[in-house]
Amino acid sequence: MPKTRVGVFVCHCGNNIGGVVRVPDVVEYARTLPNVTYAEDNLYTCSEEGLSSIKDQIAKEGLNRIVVASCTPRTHEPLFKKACEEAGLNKYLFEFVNIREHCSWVHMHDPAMATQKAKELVRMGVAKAVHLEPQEEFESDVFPAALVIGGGVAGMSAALALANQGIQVHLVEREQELGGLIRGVQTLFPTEQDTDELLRPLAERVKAHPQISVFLGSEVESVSGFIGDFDVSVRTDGEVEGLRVGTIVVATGAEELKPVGLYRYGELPNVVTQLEFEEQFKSGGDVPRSVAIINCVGARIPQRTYCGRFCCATAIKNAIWMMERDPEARVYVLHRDVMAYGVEIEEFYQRAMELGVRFLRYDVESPPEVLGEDRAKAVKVQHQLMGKEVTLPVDMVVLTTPLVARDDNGKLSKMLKVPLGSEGFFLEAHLKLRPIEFSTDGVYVCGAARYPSNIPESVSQAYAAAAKASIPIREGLVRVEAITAVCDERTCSACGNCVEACPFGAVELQQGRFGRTAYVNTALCKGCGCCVAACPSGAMQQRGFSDRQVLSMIGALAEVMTGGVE
Amino acid sequence: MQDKLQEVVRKLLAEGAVEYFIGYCQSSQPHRAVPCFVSDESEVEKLVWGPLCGQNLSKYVLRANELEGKVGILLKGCDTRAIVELIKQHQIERDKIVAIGVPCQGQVDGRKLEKALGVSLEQVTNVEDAGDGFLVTVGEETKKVPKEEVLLDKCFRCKHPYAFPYDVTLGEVVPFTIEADVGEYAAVEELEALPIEERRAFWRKQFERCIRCNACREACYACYCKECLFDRKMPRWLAAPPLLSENEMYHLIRAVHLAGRCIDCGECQRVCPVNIPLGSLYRKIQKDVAELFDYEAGMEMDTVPPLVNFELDDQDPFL
Amino acid sequence: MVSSSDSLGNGFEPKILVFACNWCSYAGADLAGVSRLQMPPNCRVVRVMCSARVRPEFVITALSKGLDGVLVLGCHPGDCHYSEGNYFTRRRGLLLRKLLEYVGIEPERFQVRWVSASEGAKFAETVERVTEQIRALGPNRPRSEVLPTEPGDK
Amino acid sequence: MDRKKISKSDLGQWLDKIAEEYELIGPAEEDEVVQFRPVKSSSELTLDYANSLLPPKSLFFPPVEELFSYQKRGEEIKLEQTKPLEKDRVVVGIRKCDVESLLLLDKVFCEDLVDAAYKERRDRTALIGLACPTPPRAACFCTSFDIDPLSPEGTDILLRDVGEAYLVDVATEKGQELVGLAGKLFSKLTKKEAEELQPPPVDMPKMDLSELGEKLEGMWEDPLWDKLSLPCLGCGICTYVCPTCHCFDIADVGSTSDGVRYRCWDSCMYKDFALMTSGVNPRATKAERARNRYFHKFSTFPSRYGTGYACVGCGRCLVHCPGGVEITEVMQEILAKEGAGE
Repeated sequence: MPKTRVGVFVCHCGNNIGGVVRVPDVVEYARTLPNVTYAEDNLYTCSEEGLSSIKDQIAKEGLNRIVVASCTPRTHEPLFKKACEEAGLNKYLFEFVNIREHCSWVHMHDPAMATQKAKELVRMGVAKAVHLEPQEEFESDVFPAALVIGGGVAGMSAALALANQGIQVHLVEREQELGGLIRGVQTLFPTEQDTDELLRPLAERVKAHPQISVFLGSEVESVSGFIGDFDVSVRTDGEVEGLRVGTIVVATGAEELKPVGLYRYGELPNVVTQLEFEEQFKSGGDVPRSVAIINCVGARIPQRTYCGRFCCATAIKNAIWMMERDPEARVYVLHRDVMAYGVEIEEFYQRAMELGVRFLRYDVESPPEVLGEDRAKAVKVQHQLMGKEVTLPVDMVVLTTPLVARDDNGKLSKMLKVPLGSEGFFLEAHLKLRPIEFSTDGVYVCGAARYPSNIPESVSQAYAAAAKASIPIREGLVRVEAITAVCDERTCSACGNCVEACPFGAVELQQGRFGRTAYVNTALCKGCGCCVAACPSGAMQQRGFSDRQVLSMIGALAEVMTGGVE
Repeated sequence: MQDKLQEVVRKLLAEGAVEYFIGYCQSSQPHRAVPCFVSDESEVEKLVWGPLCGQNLSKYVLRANELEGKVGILLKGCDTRAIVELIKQHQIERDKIVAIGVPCQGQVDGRKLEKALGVSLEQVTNVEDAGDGFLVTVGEETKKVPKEEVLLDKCFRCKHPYAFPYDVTLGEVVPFTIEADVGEYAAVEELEALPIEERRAFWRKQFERCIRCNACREACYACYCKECLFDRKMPRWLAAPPLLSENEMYHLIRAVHLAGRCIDCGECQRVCPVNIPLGSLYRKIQKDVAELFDYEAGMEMDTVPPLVNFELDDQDPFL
Repeated sequence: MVSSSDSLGNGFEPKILVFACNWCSYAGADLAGVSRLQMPPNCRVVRVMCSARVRPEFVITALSKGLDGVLVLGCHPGDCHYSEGNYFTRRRGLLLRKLLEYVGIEPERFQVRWVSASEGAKFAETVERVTEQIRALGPNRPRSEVLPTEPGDK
Repeated sequence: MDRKKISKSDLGQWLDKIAEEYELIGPAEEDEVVQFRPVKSSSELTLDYANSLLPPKSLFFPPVEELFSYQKRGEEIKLEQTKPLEKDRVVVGIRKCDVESLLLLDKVFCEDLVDAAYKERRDRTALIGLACPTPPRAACFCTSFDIDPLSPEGTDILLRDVGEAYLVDVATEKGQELVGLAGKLFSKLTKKEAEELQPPPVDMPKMDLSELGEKLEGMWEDPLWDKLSLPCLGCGICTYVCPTCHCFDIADVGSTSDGVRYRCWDSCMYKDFALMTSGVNPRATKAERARNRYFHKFSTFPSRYGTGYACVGCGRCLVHCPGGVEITEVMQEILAKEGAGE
């Protein structure tokens, strides 16, 4: 094995580092460190000049480890790694030491200690660099097809967006019809457009699209594999079909909460949910003259803390619908707060009030009470503005309930190795920055599967998910950064801790040359190191963050304390 | 019981149901029973059962992985917790073992007996169970020693997976109970109550004494790793000399590794030649695992080990 | 020995090892730098991809080798880049803290904190507070007991 | 040899006198473990004991010792060797088996290649033996190796318990010197006493081991080793508590600037004891390691050093083995082999 030759490049970053840290001292110090055969300072290591110096010294000095002490790896690491690569050095033999954000900028008034700290950080970086190993990145082809699970508005929109790019799409819908939850909805707020006007053409386009194969009355039964190459089994009427896809979009939607036990729902026939109300009257039928709509049923309570987001709008829509049918109708909306966000819905709310819908605020501590023996006859409520109890005679009570996660989300989340949030909805990788991705690569989410979302939101999320899902297929290749876990099969005892700890299902126990041992599926591994820390014997290691590398950093720092080194 | 045991084992060997049977036999020193491996019917009569069989034999089943056939083993209720964990941790298949359950009325702690009698343990020639006490013979004299004075610590908190699927039982195997005023974690709580400097001083003294003979590790059922972290050469976690800092590291890392694995069998403390109260270290881990994560090792077959599991609402003092 | 005295001269200056997760806390530390938040120079940050990579053995080793304190920083629960890594960190932290305290190592010497990428100020405050706490405690073990060893390098 | 007596109540005074001039070492109990350690006063000693946990070989060949330390400051390198003993030492209370073991270890450390540190410690340490109690421990079997537990051989002084007093056999000049530190505490024996004051004989079962080594020779491939490997857990207790085991490891602990070279005990029962850099392990199984241990005790060592068996029958391994392996049983099994060694 060639001798380890570490080159250290210490950056002044103009005055940013050099103005506080005595960079030449750090360079001098670096030269005394074990295995360091070359050290220099640069005004800007990231400049053309600095980068070419790295490349030159790799060639001239035969450097086989590069340490740059400058800014944060979060910005320039790729740049320096590329320079190493250009000089023929595997880019994983590079180590970054941050002496700007973590040193000069935060100890501006103590140059002596800042310099000392910079030296120690370089010492630690060099100690780790000595144990770096060249790595190869895992690459695999992406199968040019996508799976969309769920044939509601979100799923259909995503399928079309993908198919229109020429990507083969498999759309799996559990019902016998496309359309999802809103099939039961008669009109859509705030346009009051007939749902069918939106749904029918969308479904037709999906069914007719040559790039989309639609599976109706079907469910995904199993998923294995990883980004670029998922094997999916879909069951239709007892028949199982295997599909191969590169990416997957989850658009399974949600369902309306059936508030059994609340407001005598399930007990009295004329206490119904919004969706039931719409289903009941969509086909015609006598509209009741006096209706109380109770909002926030089963929402924003300790057991279900979230707001359904558009249930208020639904209540307003149905209230308006009734008032327009029968201007003499008496429609009460009992609410906690009215979430009429955005210009259109606020106007919609105004219109409801103009039409004579009565909005009454109730207190969650003293909720309305439904009266009547066989049927709901009246609703008693503490009127907050009037400060007294009123009893409203009604022919019907409509309960506005939030969307809730589907019961079988858990099954799908296990299959796809993606997480669910505490309310049972699918949980995105990052609320703000990766809102429609999962941290499991190649799987995306849109629509009400993620949280209650209305149609415009579902559609835009669907387009976003489709765009994301098409990227790997377009690129044709996925590459995994070589910081993944590896198991030393000779010393693994197969205790299975790693299997439990892996958030991505990337580790399995398998029978191999050395008996049963853990095995890491590199394509699924995200390089978090959860499994490595859980491995008692140290058989599981993370490339670039091995026990040996981290321990050498700890040791290098501890060594400073023995007084032998400055 | 002993006769019944021998009868069962004789039958197992005659039928070829097991390659050998792991039980206890009398040591040349009358005050103790030691592990015994019986592969021939002629040796069956060596097998004994009594109050000197506190040792957890479970670790010995791992050898069955190298055999074509099965091994038979005598298991007290507490020992089965190790078997549950070994199966759970994929170290042995249930069907490699023929498990014989033995009803246990508590086991003698040699060190305690020595203290209670005030004579060296070697002078004890016989110990027999007698309900609420043990009949102990020293020389010509036999006297009854109350159980609460000499039981192994673990016997005061006897529990075992109730529905462990034994293949054969020598009687109804139920947890042993004793009326004694011993708290579940008494020894741990006593230490916890000390000021922190005194705890440090206490443990430093213990760890200083450690000669790193590795007996605690080798005797531990859970230390089945093909290569122990401490034996790795690259990186080397521990310096070879048994210096205080290294010993401290050894014991603390072991304690962490045993979180969710330690089944309180007491082997580590039993075998420690320098009497380090390892039980108090591992009991602490058990206590915290129970209190923080509501987990107890060896009780259930299908629970996820506590450190590779979590609840969204776990305590969070780190905000 | 420069390392155990401040630039003014004598008083005890602790040496503290910090593990920071790449996605939140390391970024938070960067933000503290970008914001020029001044803090004591006692901490040395080791970047790991996730706080869950920090095996308890690292903490124990660091303390055994004589470092005065170890601080593990990760994303806030629920914000983990790997969705659940920091929940493991939390459990390990809970248990290890109690174990160390039990053998007489002051709990201030091993701390876990959640620091997001936007919490530069929290990073700085944490470093400040932890440094002060450990400075007040004094050395973790007598310097004479510290083995001059580089455990990773053998 | 000079025989005197000292009353039990005076013993402490004498030992305290010794402690003024020498480092006094003896068995002392702490946390229920009896170990040889330096004491400031005789009151710390526990002379009423069976035997120490670790054998007193640890006083001459310590579990961990610094061979040297180094320091590099700039270009300057400083080396420091093991410090010599500050004071001459006197070990009191050592048993005959352990004395025998030192005689065996002397062969290893003081012949051919002389281990200076060991030799210095031996040369500068006087031994005051303490004859074994009656009855001896159940695990004792020194007489099987023809060791007389009442013999002063190898010690400077041997104490024998005769009830109210100790008989004091002074075997060497050094012994005389030590007695001389408090001569008035000692009295000559009257004729009657010389006849009557006899410590009871130490009785223990004696095995005839004359054929042991020879039988063992033919047992390299014997199934016995496999059988032994069943109860063996692979810990190192037997070797650590053995007074004749003397394997050690050299460990450099340090960095490029500071470090210490240590010598510490090692154990041939550890699975990586014989592991080579190449990855080859000539004694990979417990059976092979067990075989090695017994061969070494009863065959290799005797032929290498021209001594008797390298076991002194102290019984420590037998008492402490967590797997219940008993060397006496092993010896019996070897002796019972038909035809082996012929």
